[in-house]
Amino acid sequence: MAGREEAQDLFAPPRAAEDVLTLSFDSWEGPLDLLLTLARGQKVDLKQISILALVEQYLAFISGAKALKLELAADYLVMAAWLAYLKSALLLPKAMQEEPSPEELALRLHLRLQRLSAMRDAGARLLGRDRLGRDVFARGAPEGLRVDKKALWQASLYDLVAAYGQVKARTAPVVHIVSRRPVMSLDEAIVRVGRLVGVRLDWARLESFLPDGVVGALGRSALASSFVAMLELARQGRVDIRQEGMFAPIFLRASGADGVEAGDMLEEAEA
Amino acid sequence: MSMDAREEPDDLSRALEAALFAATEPMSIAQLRQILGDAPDIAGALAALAADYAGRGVNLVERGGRWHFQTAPDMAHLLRRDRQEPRKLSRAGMETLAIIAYHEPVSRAEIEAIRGVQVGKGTIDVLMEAGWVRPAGRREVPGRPLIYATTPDFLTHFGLESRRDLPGIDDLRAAGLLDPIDLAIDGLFEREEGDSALENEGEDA
Amino acid sequence: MSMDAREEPDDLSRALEAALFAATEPMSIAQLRQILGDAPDIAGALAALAADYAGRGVNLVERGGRWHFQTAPDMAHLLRRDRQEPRKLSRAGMETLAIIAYHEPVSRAEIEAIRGVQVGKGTIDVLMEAGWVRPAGRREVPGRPLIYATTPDFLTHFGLESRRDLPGIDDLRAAGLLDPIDLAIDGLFEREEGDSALENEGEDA
Repeated sequence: MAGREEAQDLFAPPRAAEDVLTLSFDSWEGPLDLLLTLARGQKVDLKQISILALVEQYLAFISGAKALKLELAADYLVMAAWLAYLKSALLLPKAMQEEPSPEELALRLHLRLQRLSAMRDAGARLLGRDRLGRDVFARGAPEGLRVDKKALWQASLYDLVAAYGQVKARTAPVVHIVSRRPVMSLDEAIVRVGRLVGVRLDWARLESFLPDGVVGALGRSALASSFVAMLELARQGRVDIRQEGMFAPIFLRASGADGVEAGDMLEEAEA
Repeated sequence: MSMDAREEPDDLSRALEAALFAATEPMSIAQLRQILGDAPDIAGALAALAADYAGRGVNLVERGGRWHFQTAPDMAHLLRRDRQEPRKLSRAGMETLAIIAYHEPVSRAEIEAIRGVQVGKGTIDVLMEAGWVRPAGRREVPGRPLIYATTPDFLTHFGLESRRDLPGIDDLRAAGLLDPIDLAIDGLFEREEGDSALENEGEDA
Repeated sequence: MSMDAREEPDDLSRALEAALFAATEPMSIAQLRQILGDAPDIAGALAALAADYAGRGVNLVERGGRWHFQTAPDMAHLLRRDRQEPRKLSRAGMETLAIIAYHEPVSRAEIEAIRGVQVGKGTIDVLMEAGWVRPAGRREVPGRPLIYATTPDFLTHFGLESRRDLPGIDDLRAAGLLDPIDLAIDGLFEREEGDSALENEGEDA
């Protein structure tokens, strides 16, 4: 087989011919897999393999692989470096060993190999079972079970009556009647402010033009209407308006009543 | 008890059983022979197997020279069954039912007039499926529309002795179910409506 | 018996037989109860039925709490012939499936730790596509990795009554090969301190 010869070329035999692994890197699922293959080559129970021998085998194998595809081999080289470290640590006298001890590291490697091996065997045993659709078969043409769902309609008397109430409420003829609210109309206000301002000589507060005793909604309406009436009268040139500042009281008087206006202007100039 | 004491099946009958069970369509004896090889008496073994299964929940039957397993006919009710699922009536369904109950017999056009909304065909169908509404003849007007009324099941389901037990307009209002739109309306119409309802009730009783 | 007088004593077994033959999927006892109604002892009847079919060409088996009929394993040679072999699993797929099944639930990182190599994207996908593996939530550790477990279909396909039937799982567990590696090492060191277990093991074999 051509592939076999090629592989032998790639991995020049490091030792006796019968030990040679004649597979390319593509054949392994990573360095652990390669280690496991080598370990199984020791032909003893995995529990009893010699880690030291395994390390040497692995390192010899890697060094024998002359033409490593680097991107593929990186993992293998990392493992080789680690194994080389492990080997030197194992050979050191006990007193010079560091934590974790090389024995523990070896044990870890041991366990990892055992676990991978166990899972590989388990997978093979699993796939070898009597599998449905390969070895045993389900019914070829089952009739199938059919459940026809039937609605069980539910409603309470309350739902029924409430629904009728809603229909009635919705379809009853709707008549909107807006109740009369107490207001003072603008026309009223214009007449009233215009009349009152005529009989007063000096500045007077807007509020003093409202009818006596109006409070609440009517009071607000009267104030608003009187305010607009004042603006309208000012526009017609019938009243003058004065306010000292924002939100300050507003004063008004009949237009051109006397000279107070000039005095005001004088005050402002002095200020 | 004869069923439990079935004889140990021989290899041919086991093979037939497996082949027919796994087959996706009924099998002729020729087809079975292809699978089983040259068995001496496939026809005889099939007959024996069919007899063996005769009293069971699954039977081996021959149809036009081809054999297959099928579930026993008297088990059909198990394999295809109705399951009742509780479902709430939609609002349209509820309103339509209420209108039929209060005004029966009514035509669909009348229901729509009262609801102020169109009534889909499905709505009345659902009420009939539920068993609460039935067609109650036709109205003798142009077009002869179907008219609908409630059923005895309707009364049973809603716990009513008769339709008279349905709360009247006044009861609805007292319960706040008329959902007043504007208090002013009540003020204007309360007395008038109340009077007429009282009169009607008096006449009914 | 508490059963209805009209019914034959074996009606439950016939009904189970019919339902399981007709079903397209393995059925749990809960599902069977939905079909059969409140039968007194479905579990017992299933066991009896399974015993009744034990020697036949078709067997009743339980897989992960679900029951189905299937052909007897020794009939495989007759039935396999014109059927497509299910897609062959790669070695990576096989190992990954075994790791998930024996360690479930496991994260991808844990699978990679055992295999010593990255798990290709397609590997778990293929197992999920086959319906044997499902995501089973996330592990509450930094990164919240997805964890994977097997499905009921996995048990059905591989003919396992439950995960306890996984080949050799008890031995593997006893040997500590299913523990996280740190735990396993702690265990070994404890033993070693006691009686230098490693050497003894070597001598034993």
